[in-house]
Amino acid sequence: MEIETLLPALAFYLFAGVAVISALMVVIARNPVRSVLFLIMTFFSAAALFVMLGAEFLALLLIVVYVGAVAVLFLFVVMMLDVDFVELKQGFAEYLPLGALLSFVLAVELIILGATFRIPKEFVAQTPITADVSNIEAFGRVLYTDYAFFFEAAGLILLVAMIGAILLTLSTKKDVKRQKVCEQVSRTPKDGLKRVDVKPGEGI
Amino acid sequence: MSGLLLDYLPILIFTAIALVISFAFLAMPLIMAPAAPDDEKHSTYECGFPAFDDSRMKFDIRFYLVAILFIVFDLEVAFLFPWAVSLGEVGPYAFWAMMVFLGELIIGYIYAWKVGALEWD
Amino acid sequence: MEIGLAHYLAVAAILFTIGVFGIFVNRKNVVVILMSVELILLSVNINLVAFSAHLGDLAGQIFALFVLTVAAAEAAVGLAILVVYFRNRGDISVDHINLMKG
Amino acid sequence: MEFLFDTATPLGWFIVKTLVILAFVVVLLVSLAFILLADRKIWAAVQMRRGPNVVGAFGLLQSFADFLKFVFKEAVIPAGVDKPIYALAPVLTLVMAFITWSVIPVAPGWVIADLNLGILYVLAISSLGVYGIILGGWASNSKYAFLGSLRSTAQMISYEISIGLVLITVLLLSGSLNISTIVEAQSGGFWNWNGIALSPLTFVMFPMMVIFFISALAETNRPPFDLPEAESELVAGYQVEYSSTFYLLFMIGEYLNIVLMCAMISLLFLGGWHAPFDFAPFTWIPPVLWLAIKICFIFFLFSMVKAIVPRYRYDQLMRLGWKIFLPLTLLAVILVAAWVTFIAGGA
Amino acid sequence: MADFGSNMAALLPEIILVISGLVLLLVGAFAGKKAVPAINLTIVGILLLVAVLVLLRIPDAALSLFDGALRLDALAVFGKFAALLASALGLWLAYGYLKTDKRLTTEFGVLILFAALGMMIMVSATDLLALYVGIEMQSLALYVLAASNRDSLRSSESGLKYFVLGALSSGLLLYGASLIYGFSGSLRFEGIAAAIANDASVGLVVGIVFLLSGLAFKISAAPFHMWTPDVYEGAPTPVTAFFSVAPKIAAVILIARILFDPFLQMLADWQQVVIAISVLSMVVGYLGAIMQRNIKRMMAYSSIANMGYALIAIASGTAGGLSGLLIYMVLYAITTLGIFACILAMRRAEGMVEQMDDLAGLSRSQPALAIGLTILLFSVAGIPPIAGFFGKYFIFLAAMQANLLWLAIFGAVASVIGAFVYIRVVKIIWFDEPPQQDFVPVSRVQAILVASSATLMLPAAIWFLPALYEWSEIVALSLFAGG
Repeated sequence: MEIETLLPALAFYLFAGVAVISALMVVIARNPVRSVLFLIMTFFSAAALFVMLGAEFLALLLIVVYVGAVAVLFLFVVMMLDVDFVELKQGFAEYLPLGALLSFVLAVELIILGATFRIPKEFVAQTPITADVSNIEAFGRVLYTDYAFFFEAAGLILLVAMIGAILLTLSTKKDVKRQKVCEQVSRTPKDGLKRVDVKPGEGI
Repeated sequence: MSGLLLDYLPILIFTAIALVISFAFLAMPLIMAPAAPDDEKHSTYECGFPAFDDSRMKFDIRFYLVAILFIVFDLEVAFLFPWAVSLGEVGPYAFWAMMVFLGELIIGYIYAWKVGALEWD
Repeated sequence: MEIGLAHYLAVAAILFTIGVFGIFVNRKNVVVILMSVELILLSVNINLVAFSAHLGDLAGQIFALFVLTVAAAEAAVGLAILVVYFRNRGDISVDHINLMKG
Repeated sequence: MEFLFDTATPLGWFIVKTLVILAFVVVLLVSLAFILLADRKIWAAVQMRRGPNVVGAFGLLQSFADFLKFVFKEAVIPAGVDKPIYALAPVLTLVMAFITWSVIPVAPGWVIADLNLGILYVLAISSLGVYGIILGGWASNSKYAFLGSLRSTAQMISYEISIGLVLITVLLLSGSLNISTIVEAQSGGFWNWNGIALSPLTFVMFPMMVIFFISALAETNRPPFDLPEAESELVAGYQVEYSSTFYLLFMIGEYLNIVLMCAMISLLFLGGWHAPFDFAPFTWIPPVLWLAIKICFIFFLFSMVKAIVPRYRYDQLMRLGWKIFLPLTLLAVILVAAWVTFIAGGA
Repeated sequence: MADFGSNMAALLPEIILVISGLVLLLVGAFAGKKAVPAINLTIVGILLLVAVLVLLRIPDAALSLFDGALRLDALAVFGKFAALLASALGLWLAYGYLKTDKRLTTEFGVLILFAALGMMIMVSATDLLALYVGIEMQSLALYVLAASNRDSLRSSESGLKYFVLGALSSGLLLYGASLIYGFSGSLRFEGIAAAIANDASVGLVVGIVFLLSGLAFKISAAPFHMWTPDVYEGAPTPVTAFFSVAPKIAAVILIARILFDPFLQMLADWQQVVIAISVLSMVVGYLGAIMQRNIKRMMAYSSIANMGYALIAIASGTAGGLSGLLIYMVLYAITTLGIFACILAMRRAEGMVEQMDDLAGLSRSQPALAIGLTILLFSVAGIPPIAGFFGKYFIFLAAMQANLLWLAIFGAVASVIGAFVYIRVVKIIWFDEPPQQDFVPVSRVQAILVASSATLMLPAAIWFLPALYEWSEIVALSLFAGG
């Protein structure tokens, strides 16, 4: 009972198991909302696996970006649809056996492939991981210098995504009266108030 | 690796404890409290008249737009974290690299503002 | 029971397969298809991180970082398209299409 | 017997950790009871009422009485709800609220999990708070609940960006994501505290502290940003269908988050457990008390805002988040970064 | 960072593209509706200008940027030029078309501009990360473009389908990339090449196969062609014209680069896969095309078949194959653009003509257009002496030199059968009974495009083939000298 070996093993099997099972539930759950929840569980356990691999920053990033942002959008979408979930599952059963068989074969092959791994001969790390700097600092040291090009390109991709999303989903309503703060603030008694001399007996 | 794992293990324990506590709370009234169900009590809240239709209706498309813009800016923030901690070592080059990156997104932001994607009505 | 690279690759492989499987069997439900794609990308990230940890080379993790962010942007655009499509037609099943043959 | 508590052995380590966490949870919950009371008392005082004053001296035991009341109420689960998710939502809220605390140091070394990415962890977990709300709203199968949860989700994610950017400014100054390190960097008197330091940077950091405070209000659905549960329009928003301890979990979670935000402000901007002057008699007060004092002060501000400021309209709320806070915080990030690179860094 | 300046200098075209894109986006946002046509024309101008700029700065020696992330060699120059030109013409076509029914937006042009930028990265990528970034930048813009007509169900549906396919293909591609990275230990092509030279482990084979299938999706080759016809049919026609040319050039060059540069040593491993895909594409493409009554769907299937021919060239794995591929892609691009210009030009009073049978009587009301379309269709069909024939000829030649005689023969036979598809359309145009109402006159843009592309196909204009041939030789050798 040596914790240095037992603990990682236990943790790995726990999280790997959760990841695989909930991933399976994602694709076979009847109700899309459940699917999203299982997807979130998968992300969590994957994050745990990242931690065990020493990729602390990516683990938290996975939670921030995917669980915190993308999955919310997924929830929005599936909550919007009010479809009959059973009807969505039509054809599920008929594809199931073949799909399961093929997937099983594919999975086995890929697993065997993974077992054949050996470190390539005369391998030199492009950006070696050093023990003295923390994970996130290691990122910071190379990401904005050696990988600056990709970094800027990623920025452009985000920009394209923003443009696209706005182009697709933006619909400005015409007949809404929006609050114009600066007008409200800049308004003075002079242009708000009008003094009229009302003669008795006659209105304005 | 195990060291990192040990850092996070207490969180796992904490989660377990928190789960136990919350489920204990949920269980309490089911055990101790009286249960006298009736239709009125179990009908969902509506002021006066019963609900016309299923409450899970379509909702304003702007909610999606907000969520999508949030994703974009969240990613921007994500890229800022390693930069913030390592700016001391890497210095001006990284600073300017980030300024270009932010510039791209600020232009996107101005565009979004201008076309009215940030309006809520 | 030492946990090595092969274990992580196996998890990634299974997730990848589940993703493909999900796309194959859920042809009617686009949202689930998109989630399956997310699963595939997740498996890619596990692969990359596992390799990078095993090789002691950060490049893999940086690749994973870019995959994470770019794929998130991609998902955002995809869901935007999905929302537009959904607003044009009543629900989100793919081969409900009478206009075009799939 | 004592081998059970020998942290060298895995078992002992586990037991000790568990006991520590349990103690922490108990302390947290008990102090929460009194904070709740304080909230109501302050609110009442502003409105010239007495507030709760029956149960125990000055109503000190009010919260405990309320707790019993919750426990002995019937748990009404409306027909047509999605039961598992309906039950999951409050649990999720509470669990998330709890485990965020595990990286918050209350005194030097007094922290459950001393992550070196603490801040990012807080950001990550607190961003999951939306799930409790949106799931609760959806599962309740009620228009009010659903609308409330949607609003609250949109509101929380809008303000999360500015919170993240404010955090970045703090990171730029401290160069670390470990909260203890950030606090230690502010030692030696209040003129070193990030929020009110004696340096030109304060002209940036003090506004950042204010923005963080306001965003925290929005993030925790506190008044004046309590649209999700706006009594007058949405009855109780996503909580409308919840009763008994199901509701209680939501409430505890909400208040845990509020106090957490107070703690974050004190730790990041107000020097955490450091005394304003690092000499006697101030140093006689133990660090943990200093932190508690600061937290209470911030919470006092929270309640005053609740009592004084009228509720925002939704479009105003969104404008504040997207059109004012976002650009301001972004500008602040650039300024602080420039300072760090070219002036402090001396590059 | 020492080579920062030189990198920037070498990336000048890209930088110009980015800056003008950002500026024009803001201009469009501020200037509002009235400036939209001007902005789009400006973007066309900029794309052409940058294309020329790329051509002017052919490096005498291939230089690698960002320590091996990008490579600026003759192939990259060729690809960038072709992609930019195709994007410019595509946008010009769209401009002429969308302006008439008021659906033109600033974003449209800007997105095409960024898609072009993504293609420029793709064709010069020598790093798995650069490859992915380029592909995503291009695809993201294309998804939006496909759905850009957001009030039309067909458009948004085709956008959705295109997205699902694209996302899936990215997934496969990335899985392959991750395997390649792990088993070779490097993201850079030269690193991968070195690893293969040391020992070509099975992991690399599986990796390249996944990568290939991902890329096959991008060029919509069978069996990864599902929904391509729907996307072609549903997307706004000018967008379809753009889809069927520029992205395919970029993707094909990308495939050529990755297969010929690091993975040439594993020719035996991937050749079979490529051959299988190409044969299947030709079969599926032509069989599908015969079934169709809708022109856009027919063009979709025909493009699938054409990609089959491109893959023959790649399968040969020789410099000759590469040069044949380049010639073929150029001719394919010109022809396809011309044909889509025709499709756009053929509108009756009540709107677009998309069904073949409606083409009847084109020869009477619009003889010039009919002639142009006929020439172009003959060219796709590969009927000598029209230029399209030579494109296929060089490919078959390369295949034979690579001892793939049977593949060459198969291709030839397939194209003979496939010719029927196009000839049927020609028959409808010339010999079928015209309906009552006539076609509306052709707009200037379309007229120019049709005329120029058709004349380029004519035997009279064959003069440009030798030049093209020499150029392609140089390009091909540049890669093989480097790789």
